[in-house]
Amino acid sequence: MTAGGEVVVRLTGITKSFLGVPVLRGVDLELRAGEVHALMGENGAGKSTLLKVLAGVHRPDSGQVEVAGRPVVFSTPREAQEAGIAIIHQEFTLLEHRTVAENVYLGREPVRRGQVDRRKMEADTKELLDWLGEDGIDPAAPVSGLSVARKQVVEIVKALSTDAKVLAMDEPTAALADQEVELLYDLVDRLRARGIAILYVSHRMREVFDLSRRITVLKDGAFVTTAPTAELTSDQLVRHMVGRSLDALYPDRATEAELGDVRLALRGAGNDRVRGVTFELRSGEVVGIAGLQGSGRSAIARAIWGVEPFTTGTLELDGVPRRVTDPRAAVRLGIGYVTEDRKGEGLALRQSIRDNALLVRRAALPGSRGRKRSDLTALLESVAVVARGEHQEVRYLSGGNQQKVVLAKWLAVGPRVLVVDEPTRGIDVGAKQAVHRLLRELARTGVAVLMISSELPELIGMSDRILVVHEGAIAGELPAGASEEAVMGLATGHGIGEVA
Amino acid sequence: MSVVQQKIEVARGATGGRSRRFTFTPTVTVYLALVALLVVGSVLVGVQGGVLLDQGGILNILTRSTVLGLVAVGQTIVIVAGSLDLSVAYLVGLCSLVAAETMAGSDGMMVPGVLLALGVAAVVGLVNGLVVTVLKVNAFIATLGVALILRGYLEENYTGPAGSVPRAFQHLGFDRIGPVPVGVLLMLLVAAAAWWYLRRTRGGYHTYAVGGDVDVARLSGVRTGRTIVIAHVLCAVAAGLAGVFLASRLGSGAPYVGTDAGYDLESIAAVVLGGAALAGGRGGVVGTIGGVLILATLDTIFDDLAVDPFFKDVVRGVVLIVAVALYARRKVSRRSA
Amino acid sequence: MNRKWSVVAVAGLLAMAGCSSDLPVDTGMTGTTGASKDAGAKSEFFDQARYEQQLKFRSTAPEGPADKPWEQMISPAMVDTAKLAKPGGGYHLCFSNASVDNPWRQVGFKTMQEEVKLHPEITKFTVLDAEAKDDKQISDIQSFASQGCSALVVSPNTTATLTPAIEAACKTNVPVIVFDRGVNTACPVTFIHPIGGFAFGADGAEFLKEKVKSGGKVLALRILPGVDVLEQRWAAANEIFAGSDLKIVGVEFTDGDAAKTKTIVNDYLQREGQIDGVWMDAGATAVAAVEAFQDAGAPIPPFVGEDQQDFLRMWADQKMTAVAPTYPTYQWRTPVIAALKVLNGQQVPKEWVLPQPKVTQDTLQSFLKQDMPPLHYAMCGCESMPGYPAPWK
Amino acid sequence: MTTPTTWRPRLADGTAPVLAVLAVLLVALAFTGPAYSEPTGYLALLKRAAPLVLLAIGQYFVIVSGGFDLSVGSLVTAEVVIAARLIDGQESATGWVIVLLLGFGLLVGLVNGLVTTKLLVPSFIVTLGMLLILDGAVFLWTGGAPRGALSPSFRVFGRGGVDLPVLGHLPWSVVILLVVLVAAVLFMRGGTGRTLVAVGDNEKAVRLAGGRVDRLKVLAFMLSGLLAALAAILLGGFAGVSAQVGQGLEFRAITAVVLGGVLLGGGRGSVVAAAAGALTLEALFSLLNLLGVSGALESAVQGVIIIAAVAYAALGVNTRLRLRRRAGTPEPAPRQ
Repeated sequence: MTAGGEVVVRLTGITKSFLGVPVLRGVDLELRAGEVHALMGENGAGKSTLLKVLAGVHRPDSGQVEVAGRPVVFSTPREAQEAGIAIIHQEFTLLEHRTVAENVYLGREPVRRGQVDRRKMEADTKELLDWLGEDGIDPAAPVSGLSVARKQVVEIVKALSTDAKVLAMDEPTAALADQEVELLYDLVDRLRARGIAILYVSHRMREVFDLSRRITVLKDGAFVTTAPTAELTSDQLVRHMVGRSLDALYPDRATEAELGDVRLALRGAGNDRVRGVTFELRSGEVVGIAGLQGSGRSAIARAIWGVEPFTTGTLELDGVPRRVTDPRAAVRLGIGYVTEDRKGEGLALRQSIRDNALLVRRAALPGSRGRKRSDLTALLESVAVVARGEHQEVRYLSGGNQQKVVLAKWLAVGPRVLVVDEPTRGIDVGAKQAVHRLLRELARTGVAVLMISSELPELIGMSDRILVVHEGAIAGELPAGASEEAVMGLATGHGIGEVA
Repeated sequence: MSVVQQKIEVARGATGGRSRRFTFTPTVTVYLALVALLVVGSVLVGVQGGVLLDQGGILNILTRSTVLGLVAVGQTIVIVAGSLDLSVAYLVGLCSLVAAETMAGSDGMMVPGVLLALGVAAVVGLVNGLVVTVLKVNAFIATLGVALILRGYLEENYTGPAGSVPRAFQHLGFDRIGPVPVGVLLMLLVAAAAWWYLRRTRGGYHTYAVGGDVDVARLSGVRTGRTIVIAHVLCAVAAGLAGVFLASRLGSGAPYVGTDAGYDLESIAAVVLGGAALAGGRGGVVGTIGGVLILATLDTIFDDLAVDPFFKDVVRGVVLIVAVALYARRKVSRRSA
Repeated sequence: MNRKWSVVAVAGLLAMAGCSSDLPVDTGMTGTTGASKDAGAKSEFFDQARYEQQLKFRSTAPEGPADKPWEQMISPAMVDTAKLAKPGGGYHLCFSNASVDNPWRQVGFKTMQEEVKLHPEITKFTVLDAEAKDDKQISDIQSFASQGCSALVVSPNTTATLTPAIEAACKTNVPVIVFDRGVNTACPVTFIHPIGGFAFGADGAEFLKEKVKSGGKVLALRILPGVDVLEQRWAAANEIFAGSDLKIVGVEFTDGDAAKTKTIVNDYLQREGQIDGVWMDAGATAVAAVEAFQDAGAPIPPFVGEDQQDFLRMWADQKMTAVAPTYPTYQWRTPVIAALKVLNGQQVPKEWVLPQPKVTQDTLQSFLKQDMPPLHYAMCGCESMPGYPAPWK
Repeated sequence: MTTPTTWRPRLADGTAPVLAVLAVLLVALAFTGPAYSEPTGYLALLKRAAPLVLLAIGQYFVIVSGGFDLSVGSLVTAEVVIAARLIDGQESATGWVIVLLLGFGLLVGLVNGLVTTKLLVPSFIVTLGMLLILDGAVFLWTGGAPRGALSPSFRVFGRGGVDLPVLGHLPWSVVILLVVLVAAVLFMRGGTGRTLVAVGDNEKAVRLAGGRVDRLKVLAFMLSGLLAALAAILLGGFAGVSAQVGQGLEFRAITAVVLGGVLLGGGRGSVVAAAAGALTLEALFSLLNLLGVSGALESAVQGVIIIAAVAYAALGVNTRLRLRRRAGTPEPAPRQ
């Protein structure tokens, strides 16, 4: 395969940092008409930020953006849009209470004789939907009534409707079921055939190898390589992405002597997202949960925490059956949960480090006198938060330090079980190691740790055992040090070792 | 996504489709409530030996809706945009004065008077909008602040009614075409214009988008600041028009004609009663007019029943809370369905 | 769009012949002149002729029964009402009230309701309360047009703004009776009011002129600017103070807020060291003003209050030197009486001026009613009514 | 924590500006009014400001947890009118009526809170409805105008004072104010208080941390109601019965809180700053009065300062961030 077509977009030496934390360090990227170009990298490698630079959401600190050979500076999304660049963001950018057509043409409504040409708008939307084979979606229906998958389709239609020359898709299959993924493939093919350049961001190896013509790899915000897909194997690709020997970076696993009694046991637990979940978690153990996004791995964690509780089966804590109906009950039983949505669910951003660290203690266990100042200070020191002082507001902290505060919040109540969901998402390498070390130290004190991560190396490096979730059920259990292929095989429903 | 979940989605989609056909949107609910109120009111008034919906009664309800309707239509636009305007009550008074003083009884000054009043209103709206978007002041505080400044100006410069409108101009306030007062037609025209703006123009589409989710709107290329400023200007112009209409009806300008009637909070109440979300992004002019008519009908019924005016306040308060609670309830049950 | 329409609406309608209008014929009296605030010494509300007339009325002997001041009239110019007469009873009396939002109007309205009960020939009494909104009162008056009123009583919310609506009501051949605040038109069959604001203001000012030592410091407390009745009170007082050697140390607006009143008086006591007299344009916050002296440990100087029970009690308890000019609430009885006179074809005065007595040290005891609410107005003329005192409590 | 923290007095974000403004105003008062050359003048100012400060503290609890309480003004009126009617001049009734008033304040707050949290009606609407209901109901009950009278012992709290050694004559309202302020500060320093602020910042995070968000919000409304009742007792005591005693107090209290740098929408601000905001407002009015500025300008000045205060806070943060970004300061460097 050769990269045909002319160069539509070229990024050179793009850098970007937030509050002093570099997120992109000199990234190059070149997109040609009619190619599917995959952008790969671990979480936190800077893919989403690069996309946002391309979309005009962020302005790069330095570096150059060229469209059709001419240097441009986008200061608003609208300017990027007008230059023919459309982005499908990871988070939905739909207005729930507006119709499909209104969402698709938001900001670019066709106008005829002074008023929005509703008929044309709906007809055009209909045409695009038909073209995608999605004739079940009514352009005049409000988005709020659509399923997640259909909302994704609307997102794609919204991007397409701009007559984009470049379409960037950030994890477009994350929320899609398998058959919908097939449709997406089909769709991507057609777009390519029309001469549209597609920047495809995904974690899923199979998709990348199926679809893309070239692959660009980022690591820790830096450009690693751009190579034709045909010239890469999945092993090489992983090496590019990880770029280092992993094992040495993770703390030692638990020895048999460090493992204690069964702390948490689930037997046949289920709700409307997961079913028949059965496993045990021993004191001192770090157990990983792997699975694709939407597989139900987070649903298990959230059920243990009581956000969307189990409706069937039993949950035992230290041998005693318990009913966890809401987070408060979970917290009071000694179950902690480090959420994947740090800013939305984990922290009160305008409050001080101290107040956040004491949040759980105060919220769930009122009456227990707050720790002495020195205790809290010691706690914050033990998680190694770097800050001006404990009265600094957490919104001014980097992601890594914020995550340490979240951990401190749970440590302050001495949990028996700690569930951590994507504990290192969006934080830099140094902080990652600190978080890993902390989790392992915590386990050594007898806490049972359940860890969810979509970063396989991390999961494999940290876990004493790995549970793999597929389609709402546990597909299998792997021992420490299992291969990525083994995990991916189970996670994609193919069985151990089968990976595309 | 699991197979199980997918089935749920399918099932949900199906019920969603069906229920959409049958659900009462807030707008429908408002008008059903209005009809129910008219029926109950007619019976109650009938029992007392009166008639609620004779020509006089209808005229009464419509006349009472005029000024509040004008203000509330404007308020709808800012609330849909996710903002709020607490300065409208003083603005109504100010514009009645500007109009009446400019006209000063002269026929020739009618058009300049109206234009000047609306111009002043637009400027005040522009200030509101700029304070909200450029100075990033919360709309509640921004418009409360502007309201206080207007109040200071009025108190400093006026002690009572001032200016006078020519007789010709008073036709606006007192004439009827058949049974319908001109003022009501004016209000309905403004409502129709606002409806057209919100439902038919890009500006209106963007207003809903900004109120629904300002970040999504910005990502989609909407000029959010400009949209909010325009909403404030339109709201102020509608309030200005209410002031002009009152000048015509009162024969002069009156500084406190807007605040005595509490048009600031009352217009917000009418908009919310009409099914708009205070957070923005939902609601519309049609619902608002329904809300206004409900308030006017309540007033008329109470007058016919000779109810203590203090009791009216109690009922208004209860109606407001119950209505919004019902809207909130339905939203929750739909979400959990 | 909007702008264009308002113009089109007006212009179009003027041209339209077939449309109906509730707009009254031009009497050349619509609107008022600008009422912008004047910083000058003499208030624009001061009117030498009316001032002199009111002062004269105070000493004019009224016609009518002495024990029923609400039926008395001063210098009446009677008009014939035969063409408005509808003898036979079964009357539907309609009343457009400005509001019931203060105790004075509450007491008055109660009194009016009791007065109506005294007359069996009134079979229906309909009241519309405008809740202090000019626009609503205009609508209210319009809506009475379709309600078959035998007579219409109006207590206008604002003089200037209600004039057109009342002119319109006059055209319907229903007798219109206006009381309390007036309107800028002569069309009502009678306009009922006590002597007026100039007399009220003068009563208090003359009292202070007499009781306060020469060169004494007088503080004037007013409720709010712009209300004609209140402006006249101050204009008259100002005129009299100008002709005295009293020193007016301050003229302040209290908004009728007792706390603010106390604060103001306190500030003046601190600033001036001593206040020798207090003039007020209304008694609502008189007690608060007296308390400010008590709280500051200062002697209570001669005071001008009003006929609220709380002030009268304070006056008696503290053995104050005081006077209480009144704006009698018994005037609420008169419109009902006048309406019946008109409907029976009897003559009424074109302007029915009621006597406006003041409560003095001599008459204080007879107006003190310990069991009445604190904000009850003593000059209600209601003590002899059958239901007294229950409705007023 | 890798940075050793030495304890030093600290001010919550937004507190410093209002304290500075207050200090300037107090100095200006001293130069303008002879009464302010000695402590009694300031004591009188405190006494006058006490009800508004109490209302501002109550409003603070609601605002910082993410709500609005528009009902406090009419609640104050209602409380005074209820007190007058129930006490009806009898000394013996004073005690239980005061208890009842405080209870009524709590009840109104409870209803506001429950409707907000359980029926999911925005607090702006709930308390607007409550404003209408209270306004109407209380006069419906008394027939349009206040009835009865307050007893002298009821009025002691607003009028009287206590003679203390050293301090001299201290008005009761100042004593009550100080007690409430100290209690409020202690409450806000405690776990419940901090969690209340966190609710205003990120309700979800608190709920997921096991906090009872609804209860905390209801508590905030109840405290606001309780303090409104207390303010009513002081106002009624100070000036006696009046039908308009509470008029406009809700907006004034909100203004005071905002002036204190408290963020509308919740999550930021200190109770001391809110109280200082109220005091600043009163000091400003006193100064304008002394300078002979007309009452009309008072409201205009009030309007300008609240816009300026909020704009300063909103733009201040942005500007600070921008400056930091421009300077390229890396993540808060440990200062050692």
